[in-house]
Amino acid sequence: MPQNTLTPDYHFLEQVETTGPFQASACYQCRKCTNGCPVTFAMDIYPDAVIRLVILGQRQAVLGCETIWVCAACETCSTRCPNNVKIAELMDCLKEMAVQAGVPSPQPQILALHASFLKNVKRWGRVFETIFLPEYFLRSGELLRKWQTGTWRAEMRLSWQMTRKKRFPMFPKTIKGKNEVRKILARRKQK
Amino acid sequence: MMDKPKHLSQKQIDYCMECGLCTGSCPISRELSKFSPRQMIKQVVLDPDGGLEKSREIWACLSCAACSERCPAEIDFPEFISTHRQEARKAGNFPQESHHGILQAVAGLQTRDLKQQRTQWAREAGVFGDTGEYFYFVGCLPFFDVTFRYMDLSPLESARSVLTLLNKMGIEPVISNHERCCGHDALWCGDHATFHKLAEWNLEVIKSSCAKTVLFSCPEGYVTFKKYYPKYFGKLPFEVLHLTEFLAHELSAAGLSFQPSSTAPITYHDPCRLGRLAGIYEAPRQLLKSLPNTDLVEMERNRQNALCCGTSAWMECSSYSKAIQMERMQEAVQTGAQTLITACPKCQIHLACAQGGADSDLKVIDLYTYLRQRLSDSGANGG
Amino acid sequence: MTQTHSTPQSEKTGSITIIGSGIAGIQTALDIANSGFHVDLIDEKANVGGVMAQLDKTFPTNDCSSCMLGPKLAKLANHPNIDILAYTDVLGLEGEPGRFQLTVKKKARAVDPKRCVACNICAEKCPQRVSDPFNLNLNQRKAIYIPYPQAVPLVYTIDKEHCTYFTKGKCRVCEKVCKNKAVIFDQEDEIITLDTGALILAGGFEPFDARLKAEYGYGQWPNVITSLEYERMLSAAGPYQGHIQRLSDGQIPRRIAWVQCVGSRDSQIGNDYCSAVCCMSATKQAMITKEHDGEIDTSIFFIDMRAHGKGFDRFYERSKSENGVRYVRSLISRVIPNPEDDTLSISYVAPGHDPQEETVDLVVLSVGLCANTSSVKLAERLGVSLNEYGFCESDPLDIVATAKPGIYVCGAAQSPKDIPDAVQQGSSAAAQATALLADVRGSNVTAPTIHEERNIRGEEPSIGVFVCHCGINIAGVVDVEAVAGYAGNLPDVKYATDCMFACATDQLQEIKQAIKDHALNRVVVASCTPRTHEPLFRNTLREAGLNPYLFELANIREQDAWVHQAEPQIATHKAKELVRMSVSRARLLEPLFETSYTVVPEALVIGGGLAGLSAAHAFAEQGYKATLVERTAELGGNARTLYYTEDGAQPARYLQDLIQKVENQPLITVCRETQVVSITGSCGDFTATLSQKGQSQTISHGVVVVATGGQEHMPVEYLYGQHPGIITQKEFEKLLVSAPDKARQLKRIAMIQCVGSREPENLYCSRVCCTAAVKNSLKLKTIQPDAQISVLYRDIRTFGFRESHYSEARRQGVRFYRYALEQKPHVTHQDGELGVSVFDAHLQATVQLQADLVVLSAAIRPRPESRELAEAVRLPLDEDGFFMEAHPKLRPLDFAAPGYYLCGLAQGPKFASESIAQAGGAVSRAVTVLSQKEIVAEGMVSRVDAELCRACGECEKACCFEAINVKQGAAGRKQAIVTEALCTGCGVCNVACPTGAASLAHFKDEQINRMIENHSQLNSED
Amino acid sequence: MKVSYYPGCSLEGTARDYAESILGICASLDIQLEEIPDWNCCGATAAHSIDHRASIELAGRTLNLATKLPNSDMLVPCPMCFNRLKTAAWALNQDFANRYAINLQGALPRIWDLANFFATEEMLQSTAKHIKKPLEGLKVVCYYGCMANRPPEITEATDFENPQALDRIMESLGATAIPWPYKTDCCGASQVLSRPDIVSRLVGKLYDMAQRVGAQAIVVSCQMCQANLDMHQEKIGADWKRNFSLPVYYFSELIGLAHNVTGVERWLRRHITDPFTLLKQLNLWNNP
Amino acid sequence: MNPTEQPKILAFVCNWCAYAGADLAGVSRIQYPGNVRLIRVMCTGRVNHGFLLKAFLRGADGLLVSG
Repeated sequence: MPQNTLTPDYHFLEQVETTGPFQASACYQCRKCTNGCPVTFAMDIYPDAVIRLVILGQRQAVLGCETIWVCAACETCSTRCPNNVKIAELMDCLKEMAVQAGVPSPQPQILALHASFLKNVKRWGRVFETIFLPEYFLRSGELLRKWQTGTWRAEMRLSWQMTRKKRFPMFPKTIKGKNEVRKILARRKQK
Repeated sequence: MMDKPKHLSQKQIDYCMECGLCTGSCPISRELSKFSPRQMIKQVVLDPDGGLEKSREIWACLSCAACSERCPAEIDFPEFISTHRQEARKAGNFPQESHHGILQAVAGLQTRDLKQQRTQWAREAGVFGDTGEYFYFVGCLPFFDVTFRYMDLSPLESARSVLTLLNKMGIEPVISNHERCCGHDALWCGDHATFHKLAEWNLEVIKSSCAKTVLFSCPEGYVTFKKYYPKYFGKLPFEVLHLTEFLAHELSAAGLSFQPSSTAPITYHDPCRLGRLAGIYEAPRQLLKSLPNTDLVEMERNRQNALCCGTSAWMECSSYSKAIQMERMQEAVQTGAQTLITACPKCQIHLACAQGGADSDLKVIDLYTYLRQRLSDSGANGG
Repeated sequence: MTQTHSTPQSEKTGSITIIGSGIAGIQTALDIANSGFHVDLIDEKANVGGVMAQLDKTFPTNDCSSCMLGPKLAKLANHPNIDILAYTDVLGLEGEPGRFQLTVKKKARAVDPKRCVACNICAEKCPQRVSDPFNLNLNQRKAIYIPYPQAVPLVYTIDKEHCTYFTKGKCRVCEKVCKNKAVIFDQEDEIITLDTGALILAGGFEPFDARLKAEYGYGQWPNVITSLEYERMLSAAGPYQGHIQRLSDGQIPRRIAWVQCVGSRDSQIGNDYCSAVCCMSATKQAMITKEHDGEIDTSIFFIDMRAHGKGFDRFYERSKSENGVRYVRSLISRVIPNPEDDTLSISYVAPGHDPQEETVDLVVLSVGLCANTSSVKLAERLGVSLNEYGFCESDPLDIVATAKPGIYVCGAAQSPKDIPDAVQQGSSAAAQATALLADVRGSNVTAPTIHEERNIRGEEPSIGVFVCHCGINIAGVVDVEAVAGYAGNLPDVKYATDCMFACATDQLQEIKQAIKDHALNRVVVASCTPRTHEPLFRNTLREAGLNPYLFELANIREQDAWVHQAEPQIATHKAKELVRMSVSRARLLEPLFETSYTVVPEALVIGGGLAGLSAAHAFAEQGYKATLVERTAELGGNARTLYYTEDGAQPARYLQDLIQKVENQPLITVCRETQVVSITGSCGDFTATLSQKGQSQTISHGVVVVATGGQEHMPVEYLYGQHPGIITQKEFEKLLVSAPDKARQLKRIAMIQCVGSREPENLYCSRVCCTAAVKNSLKLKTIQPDAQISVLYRDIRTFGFRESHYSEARRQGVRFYRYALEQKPHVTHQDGELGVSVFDAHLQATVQLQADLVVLSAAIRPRPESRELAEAVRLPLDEDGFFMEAHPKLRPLDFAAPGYYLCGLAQGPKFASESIAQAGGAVSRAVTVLSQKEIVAEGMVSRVDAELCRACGECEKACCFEAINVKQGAAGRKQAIVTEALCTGCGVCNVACPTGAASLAHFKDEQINRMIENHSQLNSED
Repeated sequence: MKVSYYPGCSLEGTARDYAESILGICASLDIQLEEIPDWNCCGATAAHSIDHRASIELAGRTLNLATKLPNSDMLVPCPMCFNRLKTAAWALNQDFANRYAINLQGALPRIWDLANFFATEEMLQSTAKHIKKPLEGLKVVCYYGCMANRPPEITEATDFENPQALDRIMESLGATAIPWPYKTDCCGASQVLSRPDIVSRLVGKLYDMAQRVGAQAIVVSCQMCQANLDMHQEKIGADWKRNFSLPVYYFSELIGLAHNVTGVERWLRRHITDPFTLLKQLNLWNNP
Repeated sequence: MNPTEQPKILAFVCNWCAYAGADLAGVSRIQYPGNVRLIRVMCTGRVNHGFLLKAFLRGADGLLVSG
């Protein structure tokens, strides 16, 4: 929560809304979004405050916060908002803005997960979990972390079970239109 | 002429000469022309069943005895009225009770075995006992104190003063929580049943206190004990004294000293019960005069001729009552006195009530309170 | 009359139909019926009363709702000029304003209303239990029913959907047990056509269906209930006798949470309006809960506290400080049940705190007010347009007028509103409808029949006693014959008998006969409660030529048979005693005569602002002369600078038209630069002394309307007056209208709300400022779309449909910052630059704003002249200096003193449209007086015995109504004199009087004493 | 009956059990599934999180392929895919559709979330007809998750706070569906790889409530939910210091079980949390 | 007072509230002991001390003024 005096910027919201409509300005601060959010415990700024900070144009604060990354996209907030503020969608928009602006994510592994996934889709047109999962663990440093914390054993055991139960296919399915897919995904500005 | 009713004595009607002195003396008749003692007697003489019992006027009499005081035939008109009121009540004719009959009801309740809080005031005001030579009969002051609080009056102040004076004189009187209303009002309201019950209680209470002398500050209690208790119960086993008599006799010996008063003159109002009904006129005057530097002036009508305070027995208070009270107050003002002293709590209440509507600076004060207020602090402490 | 009517006078109908019989409809009906018109009051339901009958208490006085409604219902039921058409549907409307024909269907109740005496035996015996909609299905009633005991009309109805005879062709028990043969199974619907001059829609509202907000689990988890259900729960007459309990297990809840805005302020479900009453209603419920049981924790979860009505903020503050109600500014997202104990978990984040989880025993959903489905259908059929939410659309300034001439609307059918607003509007609609028909006033009313009265003076009491069986209601418990026999031996009783139904028409005839046959001069009926049946029996006496006050009821049903059902001996003994008490009192009853005064059919209106002008104009429209007194040289008051409203109306322009109409109206005398010096006399016959530029004159008038107005508070804070860029909201409005070019230059505006409102020294909400800020923001946005507008507020109180303007302002980018009273904003001024810093209570951070203009929403204050008038005329003011109405809930337009009415800002802050409606309403109330040739004072008034009166003045001190004063009397001396027109018969003077001179007729000391003496057998020997 | 079918990537991989059970029951109910030719990944969380345009266009491409099939209904077993396809269908019909480099090229079939498809009155009746072994005694809670319901203007769900589709299916199979408050609470699937701590908390809460209301198993219609609830149950149990032992069945598997479709054992064997013991206890599983 | 009897209660009640409340008790069939007698007044402001004292004098054991 920002402690210092803040000076509102009345233009940031307009910028945000260009990919909307999120109707953030309609917010009357009832906090229903926050009160229904299942992951507030992992957030640094509660959803209602994110909206408020967007309204007040506090760009730095919202693009750099954990909240937008730990949001589970469960859409409970958007669904129950009495003002139809598209809160979950706004979170996505802020993530995308943060990535594009090069604001480092305080949850880099989450960004890495998304990036790995899209890379995988780009390669085959569909996700091939057999490759995507280990690739993510490597790229994100999660594997290293799991090694360091010792949780890798359980993870390995689960992977082995999955493999044994034939839930990891051997070969990817490539689609014919993968170039179309690549084109769609190519536009994303790479960090 | 028809036979007179059995319950009426010769003295009550037969000697009437129809001279009209009674009606001419009557303060009520002057305000309420249809009220005439003379005609009431005549009516009974002519037609004993003529409906006097059912008339409203039966209740209008103040029983102030201004009439009988002057009656050449010595007819006791108050007694006449009292007798007829008993009949009226039997006939279903009731008086207009003032203050919603609270005080009659209080008296009625005292005929029962009940818990009272009669002595609480006394515990704060002085020293008293359960047994002893002197019994101070307080009367209804504790009830008046509650009832007339709305008038900013505290009739109990009188009792407190009495106790202070007695204590200073070295007397620790009996004040009993079991005391009852003396029955005066019940008697004058024609309610003899209640009167009898109350009197029986009181006689029992006094007997158990071993008192030899019963002192009264209230003239009604005094006259009821002095005159009416013996009438119905025979000779009483104790002496009945009014405090004015007692104080007039004992005060100087007690060595109390009083402050000189301010120079303003005072005047004294004779209560009917103390004056005309009991014959005590001089004792209170003597007391007042014994105070240093006191200018006691008399109203035009004083002693036997004193004007009544306007109501009696908490009934039939009316515009006539008020007119009488205003007249009396006016008389007091005309003396140039600034203080009117009464020796009766009811006179005090009635005159104070009337004064609520008047524009005079006259102060109505009770005799005992006046005495206490003038006590020197340095005065001898009898205790 | 200056109005020209399209129809010839003779063709108009002096009758008005009201559709909907909630409190708004009832008030409208009474006003109209009391001003010389016939009323048909229609309701689709079987009985009248609406939602108010279901409420337990009402805010902000916490008065018992049914206690307040009861007397109104009684008046309604006994009114000679009101036909109650309950259980009736409207089919169609033809004709034109002034002479409509309304076709209605009187649905068959299967009970003959003329025969039903509401003895309840049918319901007792009916085997079919049905969940009871009056109690929101929390309990059951029978298939033949009345919804609640005080129902009007007091007639049973068969619920054909559930009755086993109607559904399965079997049973007929009710028919069998009905001793009066009132059940008629083949009764048919009746279609009738009513001639009516005007129509008033008062269909009320429907509570929001909480199932639509499924996240709260209503209908799914037993301990989630709606506010209306909770209201029934609190009610002593409700399904749980007022015991607060969990529905799952009947246990007393320890913690209760209210969730606000369920179905209100919610675009998600299309209700983008505020229901206007729920904040106060929840506050009230929490307070009452605390009063029931102080151990219960009460928490209200809300968004903005909408305490915008008179006395509401004090009520809200009191609930916090005195009752310990907790308020949490956080809207609960969902309710989670705990399966082990049916408790409910809720989680929330309060400003500046971490997420909290709480477990409560009961969740009360404050459901919003929605358009009544059947009203919507009706409006469509009548061609009345509806707004997007289904409420009747009405003129933005003239809120009781629909677009269709001759059809008016009032109450919650127009918009969600609380009871006083509904009552005011009901009166206002009455004023407009009756103005339309003013020239046929009195053409369609029933004149009361006059019966010659026997003089009983000098007669000994001769009493007749009638002891009622009430079917088996009384006779099932009490030995009625024994009671009648006992009564026959009581003193002065000349005739005593028992009867099956004392109130049945044939029995009433027998009572009349007995009065004649036995030369009775007093009548005692031992049956049910006088509250419902005394008028009926009194009327019987009247018809038999006896003064109606010679009647006495002994209540041996409600207060005996029904409460001692298992103890017939005790009940019989008690019945005897009750009869003895009544007989003893009856012996002393005296005939009472009502006195009457001639009414001066003119009005005095004090104050020439919008309210006063509207009132004067409305009087003229009703055909009455009015004197309009204005202190200043110019008419118009505050409305002169009210250029536009949020919904596009233009009060200032409306005002100019109104002034013109008033000035051209021959029935109105306008006195400018005039003050009222004094008013003497009483209702119907006043004399006012006016002073015009030092010249004094007196006028006679029958009624007074006080409309002295209010004024904008001059701020003393936020550097007001120290910088040209700091102005008030009114000044800003003027700027927007008069200098739009200048306004266009304004890029950064900061508005500060509650300047001078809602502070300890002025603890009231000025009601209009939030809407004004929103309205002016939107206006500026149209002039300058790039303007950055910041509104600093404490609670946004755009109640009702005004909420949609608040939403619009947010959507248009107006920024709203909430501040707390403890952390008010600071306005700074440096080098010509204005700055505002505010601690944003939501973010818990300080926000620094720059401003080209700072706009202060200054409070509405009463005019100082109100105080002067109050002192001169002796009218009461409230703590804030506004005039105090007779009762904030049901008599918002009346003063306690009869003949005085109030409207406009003098009564409290309000919108222009509300002032106009109130003025109309005040006139409607006043016309109930003016339309009578004479005023009949109630016979049950205080009388003074001149002989006993010693003019002490205790009575005068005690009287709340200034009905008794010490004056020079006829006997030439001072005495207390009663102004009978003002006397309400409360008897306080009687108590205050030391001598017994003042006594209340019919409740004299001796009459009551006699009952006391006879209250128990013990005393008969005395 | 022939319908278009969009299986989605995970049904080709980790959710083979779900995929096979769908094929199994559709065959038994005579529903022909026509797979959309050359469909691509919907973009899932990753795309909508950091590449909004791609998220619409990826799904848009598949939608355009779907328009080419003649079927009026399209079944989407994966709620994530369902949600993304519905979102794209919505967005590409808005007035800002020109933001995207793709246009809808024909009339779309009705996009069905699988559970809702099987809960129509018609399907319930048809399902009931094929019951060989009613699931009597089985007490379950139905867990719907987020994506098939929210946001309702996209999913067009009406009972999104208290969905009934799975409950109805379960009741029609003879099982008892216990009402509970967490039907649509998030299990955190999108964070399972990146923030397993969050998932442990969210899923643990679901197990806890399921047991408190007396359920023996959880029924799902989402392979992400299934994986999330099934795969980590032991670990989450350790976090919560509880032994949950709640089998997590696909509704399709239970239909298959009640219909006695061959292959049920094969599907169930792919679960991590033991699905058999409970069924054996209830005499619903006789196979060795 | 006879100890075997129940105390006699006399109540002075306001027509508009407490009397209505007593009616409601009847309508709701709430059973209570039969030792209460009600005296209806239009307002409890009508009740003076005299009534109360007289009620005691006339054998009441308890009084209730409700309004």
